[in-house]
Amino acid sequence: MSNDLSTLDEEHVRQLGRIIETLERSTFDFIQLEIGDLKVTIGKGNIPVPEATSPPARPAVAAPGTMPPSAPAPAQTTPAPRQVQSSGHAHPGAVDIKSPIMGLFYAQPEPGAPPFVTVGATVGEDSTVALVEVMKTFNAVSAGVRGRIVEVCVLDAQLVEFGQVLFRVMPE
Amino acid sequence: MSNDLSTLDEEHVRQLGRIIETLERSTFDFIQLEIGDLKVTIGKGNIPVPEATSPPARPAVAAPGTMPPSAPAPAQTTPAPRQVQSSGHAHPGAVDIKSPIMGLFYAQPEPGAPPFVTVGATVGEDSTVALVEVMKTFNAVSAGVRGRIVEVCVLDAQLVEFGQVLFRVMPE
Amino acid sequence: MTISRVLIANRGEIALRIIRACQELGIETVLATSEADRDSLPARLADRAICIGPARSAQSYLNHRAIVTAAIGAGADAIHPGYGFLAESPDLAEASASNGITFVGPTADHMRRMGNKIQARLLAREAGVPTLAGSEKIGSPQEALAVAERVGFPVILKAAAGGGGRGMKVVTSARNLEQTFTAASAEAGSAFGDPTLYIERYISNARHIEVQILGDRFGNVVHVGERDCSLQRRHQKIVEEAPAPSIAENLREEIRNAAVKLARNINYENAGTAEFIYDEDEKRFYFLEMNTRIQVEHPVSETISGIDLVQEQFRIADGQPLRVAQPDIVFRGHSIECRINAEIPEDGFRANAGLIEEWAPPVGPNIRIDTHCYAGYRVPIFYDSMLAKLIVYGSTRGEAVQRMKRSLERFVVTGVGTTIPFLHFMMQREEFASGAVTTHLIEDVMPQFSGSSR
Amino acid sequence: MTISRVLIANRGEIALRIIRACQELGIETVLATSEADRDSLPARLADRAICIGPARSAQSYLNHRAIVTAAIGAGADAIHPGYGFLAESPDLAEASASNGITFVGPTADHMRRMGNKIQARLLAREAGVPTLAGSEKIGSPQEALAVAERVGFPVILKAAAGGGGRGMKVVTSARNLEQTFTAASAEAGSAFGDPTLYIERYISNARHIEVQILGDRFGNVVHVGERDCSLQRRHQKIVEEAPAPSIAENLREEIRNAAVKLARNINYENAGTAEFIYDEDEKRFYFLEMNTRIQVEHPVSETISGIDLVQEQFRIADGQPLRVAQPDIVFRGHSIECRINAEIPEDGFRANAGLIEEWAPPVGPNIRIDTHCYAGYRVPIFYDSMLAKLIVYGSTRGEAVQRMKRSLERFVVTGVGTTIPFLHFMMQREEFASGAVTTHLIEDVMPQFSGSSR
Repeated sequence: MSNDLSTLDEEHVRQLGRIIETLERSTFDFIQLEIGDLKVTIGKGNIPVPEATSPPARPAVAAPGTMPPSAPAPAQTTPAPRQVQSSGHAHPGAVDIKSPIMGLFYAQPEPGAPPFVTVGATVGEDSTVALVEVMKTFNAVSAGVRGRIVEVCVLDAQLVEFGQVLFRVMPE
Repeated sequence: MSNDLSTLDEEHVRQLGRIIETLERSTFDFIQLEIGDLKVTIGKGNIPVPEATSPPARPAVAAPGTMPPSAPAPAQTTPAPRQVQSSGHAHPGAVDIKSPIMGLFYAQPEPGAPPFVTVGATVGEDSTVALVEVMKTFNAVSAGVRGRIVEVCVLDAQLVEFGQVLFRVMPE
Repeated sequence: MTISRVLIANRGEIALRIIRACQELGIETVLATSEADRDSLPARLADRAICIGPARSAQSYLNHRAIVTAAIGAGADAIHPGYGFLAESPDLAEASASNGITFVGPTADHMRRMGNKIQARLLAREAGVPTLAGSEKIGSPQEALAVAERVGFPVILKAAAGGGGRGMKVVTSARNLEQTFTAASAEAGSAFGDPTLYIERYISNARHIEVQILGDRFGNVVHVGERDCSLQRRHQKIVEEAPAPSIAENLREEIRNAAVKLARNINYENAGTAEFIYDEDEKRFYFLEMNTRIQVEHPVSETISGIDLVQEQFRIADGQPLRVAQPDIVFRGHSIECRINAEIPEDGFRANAGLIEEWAPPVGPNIRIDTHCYAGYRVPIFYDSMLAKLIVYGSTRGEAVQRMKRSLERFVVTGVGTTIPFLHFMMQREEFASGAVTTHLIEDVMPQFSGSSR
Repeated sequence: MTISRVLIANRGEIALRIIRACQELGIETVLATSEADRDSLPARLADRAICIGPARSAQSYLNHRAIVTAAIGAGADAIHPGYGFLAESPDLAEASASNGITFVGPTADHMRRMGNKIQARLLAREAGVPTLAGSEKIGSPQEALAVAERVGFPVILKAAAGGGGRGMKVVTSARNLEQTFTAASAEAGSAFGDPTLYIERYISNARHIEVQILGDRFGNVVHVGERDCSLQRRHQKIVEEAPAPSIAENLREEIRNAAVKLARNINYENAGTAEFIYDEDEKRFYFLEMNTRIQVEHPVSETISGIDLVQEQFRIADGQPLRVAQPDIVFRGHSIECRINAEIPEDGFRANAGLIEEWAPPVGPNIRIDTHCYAGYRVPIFYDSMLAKLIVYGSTRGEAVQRMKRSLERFVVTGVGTTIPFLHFMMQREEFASGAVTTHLIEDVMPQFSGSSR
C-alpha cells in the first residue's frame, strides 16, 4: 500500500465530508478515526495532544527566594520570546522584527536623543530600529522589511534574548 | 484487510453517523470503538488519553535470572486472573467460577480419583468443582451456578490466585 | 547466596525497597499482593506477583497461611516480611521454617521473647541494661496503685503484648488510676489478644532513641549507630535522624553498647532495634522494647554508615557471617528522614486517601526517596497512610536540615493532602534546628502551625 | 552567603547539578541557554532562563561576552561555568571580575598558568612532583627526534594548549616522527589557536589517576581523594571510580600529597583536579596536567567523602574559608560512575542524536543519576553525547561493581542507541572486576563486545 494521498479516492473524500457534516451538526468537538495505518482526526480548536514528559518544579510550600516580576515562574515552560509574539494577535498580518543577538536593548542612538522609531513610523528594509549592546559593543538592528511600526514590544535598556521580538511591522 | 478508507463503505459511514446522533441524544461525553484494527473515538473536550503512569521495569540488557514460563514478564502489568478471563471469548455467554481463595488447585478429591468435573459436565449451584489447598486445609469450591462446564482454565496442583478463573460455565 | 527466589509478604515502599535489594543480590522476587495492590508499582516491578486475597489485610497480608502457601506454590526459598503486618509474627517464622523456607528475620523464639514486653524488660535487666522503675506485671487496680505510689506519678500503663506506640496510657494521679487500668486492660485484650498490663514511671521531658543492631548465626553482633525518633504524633514517628543530636558522647557509647549486649545475650540474629527512652532532665536512658524486624526509619542508619541493611538481612538469613566487625563501620555526617503521609496535620493528622494527580519528588545528590507512589496512583483506603520517605544526607546536621527544608519545598504532590507543609514547618522551628527535639514537641507547636496555615 | 543570584553558563546535566546545589544554598538561578536548549529541563527548573544565542556553541555557550552581558542584564552576582565550554577560559573569569561578578572557579591567573601544559609541567617540577621525561617545548621535527631518542620510543606528542585528551598523538618509531609532528602541530594550531607541541615518554601499560582538590582564598588546600579514570575510548573517559583500585597505600598517599603540594604552591583557589599517569609496570606516577574546574566525574568523590563539591565551590567563591581540614574528610566505601552516552559502541562510539522514547533510569538506595533527559526529550545534534551519569556506592568495590551491573540492567532507554550495553559488558569483564583497568582495556576487549552484540 502506498502511504500517500492517492489512497484517498473520490469516494473516500465524500465519506469524510459526510462525517464532517454529521460532526458539524452535533455538539461534539472532535472525531478520531484509526484504521490500521490510516488515522483521521477532525475537530475544533487545537489538535489535542497527550501531554508529556517530566515533572515541572513547582514549590510545594514556599519559594526559596524572590525574583523580579519579569522572571517567568519556574514551572512555566513557554520561553519569553513566544510570550511576546503572542501579543501580536492584535495586529493580524503584522510581522516581527526579532533581536539578532542577546543584549541590552536601546531604542535611541544615545541617551536623551529621540528613539529610532515609534509606533506609526514608516521603515525601510535597511532602517535602523534599535541598538543592542553586548559589553560596550553596540549592534544596529535593521528592520529587514518595509512597513509601518504597529507595536514596540520591549522597554528601553531592557535585556532582550536572542530571537526576542522587538517590534511588529505592518508590511506595505 | 487493506488499511485505508476504502474499508469504510457507504454502510459504515451511515452507521458512524447514527452512532454520533445516538451519542448526541445521550448524556455521555464520548464513545471509543475498537474492532480489530479499526478504532473510533467520538467525544467532547479533549481526546481521552491513556495515562502515563510510571516506568515499567524492563531490563535493558539481561535479566538477572530465569523464571518458570508461568511467571509473567516484569513489564506485563495485566494480572494473571484477567489473562485467564480473556480466554473465555470463545464461549460467549459463559460465566466464570473464580477461586474464592489463593492456594493449590486440585481437580479431584484425592490422588488417582476422577476429577470432580470435566468439560461437558453438568453442575448445580452447590456442586463441588474443585479443592483449593492452603497449608493442608482443603477448601471446596462450589460452582455457584447451574450449567455445563465449557472450559477448565487451570491445571491440577497449580497455584491459583485469589479471584483467578478456574472454570467457565454455560448457564442453563 | 543460596537464596534464589524470595516471596515478599508486604506492600508499598518497603516491598519496593526489598525488590531493589534483591535485584542487586540477584535474587528473584515474588510479591504477595492483596487484590487492592494487584497493579501497584511493586507488583509491576517484582519478577512475579501473586494475588493472595482481598483488600482487607486480615485476609491477605495478615494471613500467614496464605503467605506460606504462595511461597511454596511460587517455588520461593525465602520469605521477607518487611515491617508491620506479619514482620514480628512467630507463627509466620515457624511456618516458614517447617516448610523449609528461609525466613528473612530472627527466629520465632527471638520474636516471642521480645514480643512480650514484660519478658523483654527482664532480659534487659539480665543483660545489665537499665529499665524504668515499674512492675513486671500487674493483676489488679490495687496492685497498680501500689506500684505507682512506689515509683511516683505520672506513670504509664502499657500492654504487655503491645508495642510500636500502641496500647499505652499515661496516668497523672491516683484518682484516675483504677478507671484507666480497667479501660486499658480491656483495650489490650481486644487489640492484642492479651489483657496483661505493666506500669512504668512516665518521663515527660523525653527523647526516643533507638539503636540499630545486626547479629549473625555465629554470635557476632554489631550496632549500626543510634537514631533519634522523638518527633511523634499519637506515639507514632514522623521524623527520624541519625546520629542522635545533642547527647553526650559517653552516653552515646553507653546506649550503643547496651543494645549490643542485650542482643548478644540472646544470640540475636538478623536486623533488630533496641528502643530506649532518654530522660532529658536526668540525662539517663532506659530500655523500652526491642523490635525484631527492619524498621521504617532504617535508611538514616544506612546513610550514615554506608551499609545496606536490607541486603545484610538476606546475607544473614542465608547463613553468612557478618561482613563487618564493629571497627569496620564508619559513621559519617548526618541523615534525616521525613515520612510523607497522606494526612491532614491541621485535622489531627486525619488520613486521606484518593488519586495522586501530580507527584514530583525532589531529586539530586544526597537526596533519597523511598516510595511506591506516582502520578495517577490511587492511594487505597485499606492500609497505612505513608506515601514516601524522604531521606537526606548532610556533612553536618545543619546541612541536613537545610537540605531537607529545600527538598520539602520542591516536593510537589496534588490530589491528596500530605504532611509536607507540616514537616516543612517543623524544619524551620528553632527547637528542631537546635536539636531540642522531644516526644511532646509536635503537640506543643501544633497550635502555631494550625494558625499559620489558615 | 553573599552570592544571591548566579548565572549558569552551561547546559545538560551539569546545569541541573548546579541548579540543585543552588536550591539548597538558597541562591537564585538564571540559566544562559542556546536556542536549542530553550525548553530543556534545566531551563525549566532554573528560576529564569535567558536565550543568549543560536544553537551553535560558538555563538552561545562559547561567547563569553554574551554570558557576562546576560549576567549583568539578569542582575546576577556570580557566574558558574560548569565544565567544558568556557569553564577554563581566563577571558570569562577576567570579564566577570572586571564587571564585579564573582566567578565560581579559580582566578584567570590560575587558569593561564595551568592552561599551558608546558608551564604546568614546570610548576609541578618546582613543587617536587614527578613529571614524565620529555621536553618543555619543541620547535622542529629535528628537536622532537633528539628528545624522543633521549627518552626512548614510544613517545607522545601533545599540544601545549590542549587538554582533556584532545590534541595527542603517539609515535612508536623515529620513522613516523617528522610526519606526525607536522600534522599534530597544524592540528593544534587550528584546534587551540597555538601550534606549540611538547613530547613525553609514552606509557602503554598505564592508568589514569587524578586527585580532587579544594583550595580557599586563605591558602588552605585539601584533597578529596583520588579517582581512577582509566577506562577511556579515544582518550575520553567513560567509567570513573574512587578510590583508585589496586594501588599500594603508600603510593595513594604520595599521589594525594603531590596534588595538594602542587595546588598549595600556586595558592590554588576553588575546585581543581591534578591528573597523573600511573605506570603499571614501574608502579610510579607522573603529573600530566591540572584541570581548573569541576569535572564530569566529581560525583564519585562526593559519594566516598560525603562532601558536596559544587556547594563547596560556591562557598569558596563567596570568600568563605574551607569548612573542613584534611583530617575531617572521612572516606568510606567505593563509588563508580558510568557515562551513559548517546553513542553506538560497535560503530566506533559514533554519536547518535534523536528522540528519547522511553527513559527509565534505575532507582534505589545508593544509586544516583545526574541527568537532564526524560521520555520525550530530543537529544540535540549540537553538543556532546552524554545523556546521564549513573553513579553507585558500595561498601566495597565488589559491591559497587555488582550494583552498577544490576543498575545498568534496569536502565531502559529507547529511541536512541546508548553505551549501556557496552558498559554492562565492561562490568562483567574479569579485568574490570579485578581492578586491572588500564587505558587500553577498551580497545583490547572491543572485538569481543562487537562479536557478542551481533
